[in-house]
Amino acid sequence: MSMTDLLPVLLISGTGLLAGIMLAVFAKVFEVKVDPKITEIAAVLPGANCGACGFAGCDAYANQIVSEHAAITLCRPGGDEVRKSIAGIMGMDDSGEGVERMYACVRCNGTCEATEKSMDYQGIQTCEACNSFFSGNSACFYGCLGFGDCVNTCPEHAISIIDGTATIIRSKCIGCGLCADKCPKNIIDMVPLSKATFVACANNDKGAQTRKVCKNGCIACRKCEKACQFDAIHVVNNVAQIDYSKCTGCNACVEGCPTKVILTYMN
Amino acid sequence: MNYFKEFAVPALVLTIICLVVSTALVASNNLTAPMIEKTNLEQANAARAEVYPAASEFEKIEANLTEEGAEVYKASDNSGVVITTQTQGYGGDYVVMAGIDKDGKITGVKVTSNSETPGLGTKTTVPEYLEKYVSKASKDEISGVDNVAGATISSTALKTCLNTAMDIFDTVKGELE
Amino acid sequence: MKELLIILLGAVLVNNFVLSKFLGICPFLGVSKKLDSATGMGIAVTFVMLMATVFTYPIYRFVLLPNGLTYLNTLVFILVIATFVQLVEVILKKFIPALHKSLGIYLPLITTNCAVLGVTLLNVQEDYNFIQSIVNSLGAGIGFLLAMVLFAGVRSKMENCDVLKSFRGLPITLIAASIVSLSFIGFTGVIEGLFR
Amino acid sequence: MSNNNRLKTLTNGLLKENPVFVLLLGTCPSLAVTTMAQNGIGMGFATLFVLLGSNIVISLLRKIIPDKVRIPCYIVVIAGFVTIVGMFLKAFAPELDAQLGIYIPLIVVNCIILGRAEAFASKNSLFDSILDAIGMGLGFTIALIVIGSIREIIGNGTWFGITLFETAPFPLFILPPGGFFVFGITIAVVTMITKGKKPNKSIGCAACPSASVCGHAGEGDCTASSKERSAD
Amino acid sequence: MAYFKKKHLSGVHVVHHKETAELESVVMPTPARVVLPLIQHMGSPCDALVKKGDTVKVGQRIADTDKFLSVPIHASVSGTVSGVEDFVASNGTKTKAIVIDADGEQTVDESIKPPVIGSREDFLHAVRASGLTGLGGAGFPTFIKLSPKNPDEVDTLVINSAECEPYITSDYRECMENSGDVLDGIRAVQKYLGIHKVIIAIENNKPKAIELFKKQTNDDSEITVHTLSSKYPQGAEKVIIYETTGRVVPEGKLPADVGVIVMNVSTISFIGKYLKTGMPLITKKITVAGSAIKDPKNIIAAIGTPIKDLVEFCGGYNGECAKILMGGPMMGIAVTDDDQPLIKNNNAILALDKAHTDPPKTTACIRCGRCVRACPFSLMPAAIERAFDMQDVESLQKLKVMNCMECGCCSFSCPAKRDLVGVNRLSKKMVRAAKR
Amino acid sequence: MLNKLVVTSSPHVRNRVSTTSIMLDVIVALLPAVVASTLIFGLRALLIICVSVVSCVVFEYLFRKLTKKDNTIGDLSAVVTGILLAFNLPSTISIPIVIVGAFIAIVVTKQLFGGIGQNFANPAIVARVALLVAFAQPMTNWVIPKVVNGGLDLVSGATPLAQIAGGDTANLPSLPDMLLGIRGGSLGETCIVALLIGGIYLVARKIIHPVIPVTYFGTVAVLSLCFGVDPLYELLGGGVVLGAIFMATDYTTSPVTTKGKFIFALGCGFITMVIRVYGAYPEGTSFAILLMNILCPHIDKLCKTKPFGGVKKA
Ligand SMILES: Cc1cc2nc3c(=O)[nH]c(=O)nc-3n(C[C@H](O)[C@H](O)[C@H](O)COP(=O)(O)O)c2cc1C
Ligand SMILES: Cc1cc2nc3c(=O)[nH]c(=O)nc-3n(C[C@H](O)[C@H](O)[C@H](O)COP(=O)(O)O)c2cc1C
Ligand SMILES: Cc1cc2nc3c(=O)[nH]c(=O)nc-3n(C[C@H](O)[C@H](O)[C@H](O)COP(=O)(O)O)c2cc1C
Ligand SMILES: Cc1cc2nc3c(=O)[nH]c(=O)nc-3n(C[C@H](O)[C@H](O)[C@H](O)CO)c2cc1C
Ligand code: SF4
Ligand code: SF4
Ligand code: SF4
Ligand code: SF4
Ligand code: FES
Repeated sequence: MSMTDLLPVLLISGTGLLAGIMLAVFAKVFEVKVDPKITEIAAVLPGANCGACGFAGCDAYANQIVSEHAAITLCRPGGDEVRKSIAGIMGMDDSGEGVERMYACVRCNGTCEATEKSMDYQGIQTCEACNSFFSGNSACFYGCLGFGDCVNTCPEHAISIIDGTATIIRSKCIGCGLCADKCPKNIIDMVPLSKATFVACANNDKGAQTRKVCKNGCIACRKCEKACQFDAIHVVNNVAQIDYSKCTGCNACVEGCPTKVILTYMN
Repeated sequence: MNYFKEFAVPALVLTIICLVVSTALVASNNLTAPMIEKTNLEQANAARAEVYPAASEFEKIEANLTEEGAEVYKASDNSGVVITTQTQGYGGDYVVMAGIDKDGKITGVKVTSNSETPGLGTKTTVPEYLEKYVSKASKDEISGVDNVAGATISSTALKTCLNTAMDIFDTVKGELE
Repeated sequence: MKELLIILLGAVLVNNFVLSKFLGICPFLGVSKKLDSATGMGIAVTFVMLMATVFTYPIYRFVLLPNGLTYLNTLVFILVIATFVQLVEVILKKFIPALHKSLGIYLPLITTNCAVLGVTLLNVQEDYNFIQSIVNSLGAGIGFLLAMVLFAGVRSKMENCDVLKSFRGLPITLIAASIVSLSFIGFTGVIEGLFR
Repeated sequence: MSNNNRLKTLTNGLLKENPVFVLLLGTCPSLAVTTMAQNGIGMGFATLFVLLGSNIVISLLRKIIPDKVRIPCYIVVIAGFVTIVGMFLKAFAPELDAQLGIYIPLIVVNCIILGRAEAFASKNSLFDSILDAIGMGLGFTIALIVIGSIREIIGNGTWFGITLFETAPFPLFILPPGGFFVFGITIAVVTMITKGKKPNKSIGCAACPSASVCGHAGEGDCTASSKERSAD
Repeated sequence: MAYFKKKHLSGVHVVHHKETAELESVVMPTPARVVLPLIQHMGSPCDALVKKGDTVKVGQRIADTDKFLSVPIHASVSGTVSGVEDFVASNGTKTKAIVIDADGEQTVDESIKPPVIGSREDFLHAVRASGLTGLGGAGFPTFIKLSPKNPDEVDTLVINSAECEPYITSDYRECMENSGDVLDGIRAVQKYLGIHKVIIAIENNKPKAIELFKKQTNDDSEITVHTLSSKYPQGAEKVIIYETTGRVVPEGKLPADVGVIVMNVSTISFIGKYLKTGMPLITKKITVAGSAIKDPKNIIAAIGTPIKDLVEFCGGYNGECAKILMGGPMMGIAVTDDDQPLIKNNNAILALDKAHTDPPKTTACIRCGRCVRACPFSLMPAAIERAFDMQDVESLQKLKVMNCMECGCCSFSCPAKRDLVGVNRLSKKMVRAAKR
Repeated sequence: MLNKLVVTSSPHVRNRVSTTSIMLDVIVALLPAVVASTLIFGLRALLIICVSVVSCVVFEYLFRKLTKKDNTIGDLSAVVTGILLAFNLPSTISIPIVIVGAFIAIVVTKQLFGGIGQNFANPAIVARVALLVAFAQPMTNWVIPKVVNGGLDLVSGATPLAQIAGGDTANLPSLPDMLLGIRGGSLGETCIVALLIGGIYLVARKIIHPVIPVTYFGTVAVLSLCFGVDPLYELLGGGVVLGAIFMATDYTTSPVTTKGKFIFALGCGFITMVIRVYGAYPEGTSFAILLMNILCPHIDKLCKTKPFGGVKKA
């Protein structure tokens, strides 16, 4: 090898050596410590970035857990599994009360056929706007308005308006609860994923009054209470409510309900 | 050991990679450099031959030129020259290569680089138009060629280049003896 | 002086790196959504372009060129740029975290930005001297910054437009870029005209 | 990896994960050199070669290269291949080299190459990396040819240098605005064809050098605005 | 550019439609049934003091509460309480309403007698006991307005007789018919609050009222009559303060902070009457008008009368009624049915037919800037709408959306017919929610 | 019982001005210039205007139809765009080029961005600039009406600005000719009188704010004095009058506030003069307005109104 050939090789290798040493040294000298736990936690979080935890996304939550000791139970989509993994990473006790994976249920079955509109609303077409006029255009004070504010917030596209009311596809829902926060009528409930039965009515009025505005409403007849062997369903404020800690999913109440307001998911 | 892993290994790996890569580069340079040189020469000669078809080999004349960007090559058989000149066109530099034979007659013109408007100024760079300048032998004859309609500026730029080439030809004529 | 101004303005307006040379398109499209990040990126690129020129010019002029090693340009330049950028980033992160937060985060992506390597290679190609190279790099950087800032405004206006589904995102952004680059054609000849 | 998956690795790059149309990598050359279809071929194959070479080397060395000097190592390898390609082009295809100009050395910083090195070759076996490089490289080439053809035919009236129209239908297409425009339209059409299905999210973003500052990292579409995302 | 101080605030010119202006107001006979919601003003709802089956007399206090910001509610008819029912107020809150079946006797409660007033405290107490809330629209409890935190700094009382909304003429009728009560009320407020400067502000489209007051206050150097140009919304509080006194009420501050109290002319007139008779607020003078009313007029009706009965008294509907408003067309609230009762701060019932209701076809905002020019407060409704669309609370705050008084000038003048006020209302809600 | 009552947000009355009525006013204001251009350049000018308007409307209709959006041709903005596009073309232009221009204006610049009110650049201007760059020759192929044997005849020739640029000042049209439009140029830009009539109509009807045209004219006049060129010819000889009255005032692509409009027009004037005096293109108006369109979002951001009673810190 001649000198002219050696020069470039030396030059490049020299530069490389210099660069390598500088990079390694600088990286060490100027190191800013990033807790590896943050990366680990970020990896176990679902990555849906739905914001249900209250932070700006999964990475932000991971950061908060490590640096600010945020509660590890905030990830609703992740459910118990994620909580356990985080507890493992953080070296915490994971036996505590967990977050169960939830899904959302709309407590209204006021289909176009069953109930009426109280006015010819022509304002801004969102539930929130409509709700600010006499509490919305549904004849039922409690009923779904059907403009789909929830549909638009759902990150998983799990909601659609079917026959005038919001309907949730349980298999798509990740349980982030954003829709429940958004709904101006507050009729979206979070229900444990393991339970498929829910009451599709939120009307607190007396039975007769409910009946007047909606054929599908809960008339507070208490037949479901009697049907349930587990003491899991009760009429509170004129509407049936399920105690999910007791509900076994036997669906006896569903059979018992004369207005078919208790619904159950097939899947 | 730890320090070794932390500092020496990265630097070494990088160095070794550099070593290998640069060796490969040197090798391929050694391989291709002569070829590149040859290709370049052929290319340049071919281009010059295009405007001066009478010759296929050219030599650079180191004339003392005042014009910016001008270059002069003469045919190895001393039968003529190829002069490159440039000026401002409509959109930017306008570079012209012209072949001129011993008698001062243009043998061929080529616009080697331009930034004229496509479809307008570029009409001055097509062979059909440039052919009109072949065998013109004086500035008067050059200015007698019609401009491309709508592209006066580009046409003028071409003519300016050719006129400059004529001037240069006058100064280097002696070299052809 | 005049010549330097021509180089500078030419690089900013006429031969704008982004809008007519197509260099640095990735950050132009990716980071131009918000005005502050667009400005940050623009400034960071300008800085790196300048520094890259400062470092690469002597290497080229005094080492590579005299020894006939210009074929190593690409390799040496990119190695220098990459190392420099990485070093600046760690240093900023450690010592001026605020600046790192506002500008430093753009640094890693500058390594793989065509514009920076592009400007060093162009300087060599045009055979500029040191001052000219610096001015050209400055112009290229300012041109990049200008394009970023202008485009950030356009994009903020586009933000809540009712765009066809298949055009959302990049396609419509590119079409907007096409209109912006069209408008820059108006500057053709302005620089030559200024100093005619 | 099963054979089926391998086939996918190879064909993914062609349309579904086309580096230009879908992953949106390497936009500069896609715009700059596509004034003519034949430039697309030249640039495409040059890139393919570099991609192949760097993927092979990096995949082989993936266990050896320390994390800290990862990027410089990749760059040196890539730059080496690019320089070699440049030399050969100069020697054997000087006209093409003149056309592609500065964009040949700029292959070094083409996001596709570094992106694939980071996202694929540094994590996968040699064979898979080769397939990936070929798939991606062909995808890149095809994309450049498509864009180049459109721009050349409409902007210049020729195709691969063959005259189709006496006067160019719309010369603006070979100028910069036309480049942006045709690129935008082709991406939209590809989105329409692939029905807007986002590619495997992580690939686009992991490969993207902008990921660290991108507000939408992980969503696979860096340019989507908040409204755009909620609307579909 | 230098900031030139504006001489006048912007606004819009709306067709006046004051056809009822010169019609003497008519007293409406007692309705068969009145509905008295337990919240009729800004503030906290009252608690019912009566229950189903109780008999009540005219002027009897039937609901009250100790809570801040509230005034009592009085029976407007004599009769039997037929129930305390659920009632959905216009803003969507669910409250109760006392329903009284009238016996037609209109027996007056024994307790009704003119209040004895010796001091400022007595005066304020009496104003509260009268059940008075502002009659100008917002329905703010008047006694609170009359007891500002800085009584010494309040030097000006503005009597708002602008009546800038189209159709409505009830304030004008009040001026023409009861100018004496108005002046009595003014003098009472002057006396007990120690205010020396009174400005009666009237739009120049009511020359007779201007002349009348000018004549009556000729000899009173403390009371001046200020003529406003007739432009909507001259009657809005901050606008009228600026136009009459040149003072600017800064954002988030009250008129009293710049030394002004604004009272509607009917409000002040009622104070005058109440001090003489002691009869609390149980009737209201209102304008019933609109394209779907056969025989528009001003009527004096019992509070709680269902809209249906009011319309019936005015000859019933004229053709098909498509929209009923409580209040004027610019700020009024569209109601869902005509069973809704008249409440204290209503000053008009407008019934519109289909031709006047069809929603105009909206287009995208064309950025014409008319909304910006129309807004009396120089807000930028088009920009607010954009910020709202992008859920950008920070921008909304910078755009001062909280300053918007929902006057409707922007929507009125928008050629693209965008519902800017609706968006502003939602934006304010969003900002408030974000603050919490 | 009543039918269900309509419930909407207040206000419940709207004034009569609508998008359509505004566009109609602009069309009315453009009519004098349409007539003038027909008189000056003959029926071919009218033909071009018609082709341009029809193709703009048809493109808008088809686009909305094909993309299943509600149709917006009723707002007449496409007609305005069509007329203004035609006004920016030479009377000799070929029909297919006009149609390509309409496509660029309506489909590429306006509808792809969402339709009326959402485009960031002026459709007619983008179309004109794109055509100018793409078809430089046909787009600069001017004719001048000349009195030949007592009748008007069209002979080819340059625009006054090109004449000045070419040093051909001897043959410049006289001032009355300039005002009446007897000169070379785009078919709608030449008759200053007709354009001014339209402008006065628009200002009187409160469709446009005079600040843009006035500032634009002022800037051009002052700068031409600074650059040492004849302000009269700079104002009347190119497209400034058409641009300042009808194109820089386009709501969608100009700032909303008066202060913003002032800055916008100042910028337009400045860029126009820089391009005219130094640039390669003889005509700077289109580029100037287009560049300022692009700056418009920033101007809008800087120039907000000062809310009444607003205080610095909320
Ligand atoms: C878009 C556009 C592009 C132009 N491109 C050129 C060009 O490339 N070359 C040129 O000489 N003039 C160009 N011009 C200048 C004009 O055509 C100019 O009027 C012409 O040079 C002089 O007219 P004439 O050649 O008909 O005498 C261009 C003008 C425009 C508007
Ligand atoms: C939350 C709130 C608190 C108020 N507090 C007072 C007060 O303490 N003193 C007062 O004189 N007016 C008070 N006001 C009344 C306003 O000054 C004003 O008179 C009322 O909102 C009606 O005006 P408008 O119809 O123009 O909206 C208050 C109003 C609101 C909304
Ligand atoms: C847009 C707007 C217009 C108003 N117009 C009038 C009006 O014309 N006459 C009036 O008395 N009050 C009007 N008001 C209500 C006044 O702001 C203010 O509340 C009232 O004058 C206070 O007096 P009060 O408390 O006695 O009702 C208007 C309010 C707003 C927001
Ligand atoms: C005063 C005024 C000027 C207009 N100027 C133009 C114009 O220059 N170019 C154009 O395409 N449309 C113009 N239009 C029509 C319309 O606003 C334009 O197409 C919008 O840009 C569409 O969003 C104008 C409209 C008005 C009211
Ligand atoms: S349905 Fe509701 S809870 Fe479920 S994913 Fe959608 S927003 Fe979240
Ligand atoms: S559930 Fe709630 S948010 Fe969803 S449509 Fe019904 S009312 Fe609206
Ligand atoms: S409603 Fe609000 S924004 Fe609209 S004009 Fe009135 S104050 Fe201004
Ligand atoms: S008035 Fe309407 S169209 Fe005009 S700027 Fe305001 S919102 Fe837009
Ligand atoms: S390809 Fe040029 S910056 Fe990415």
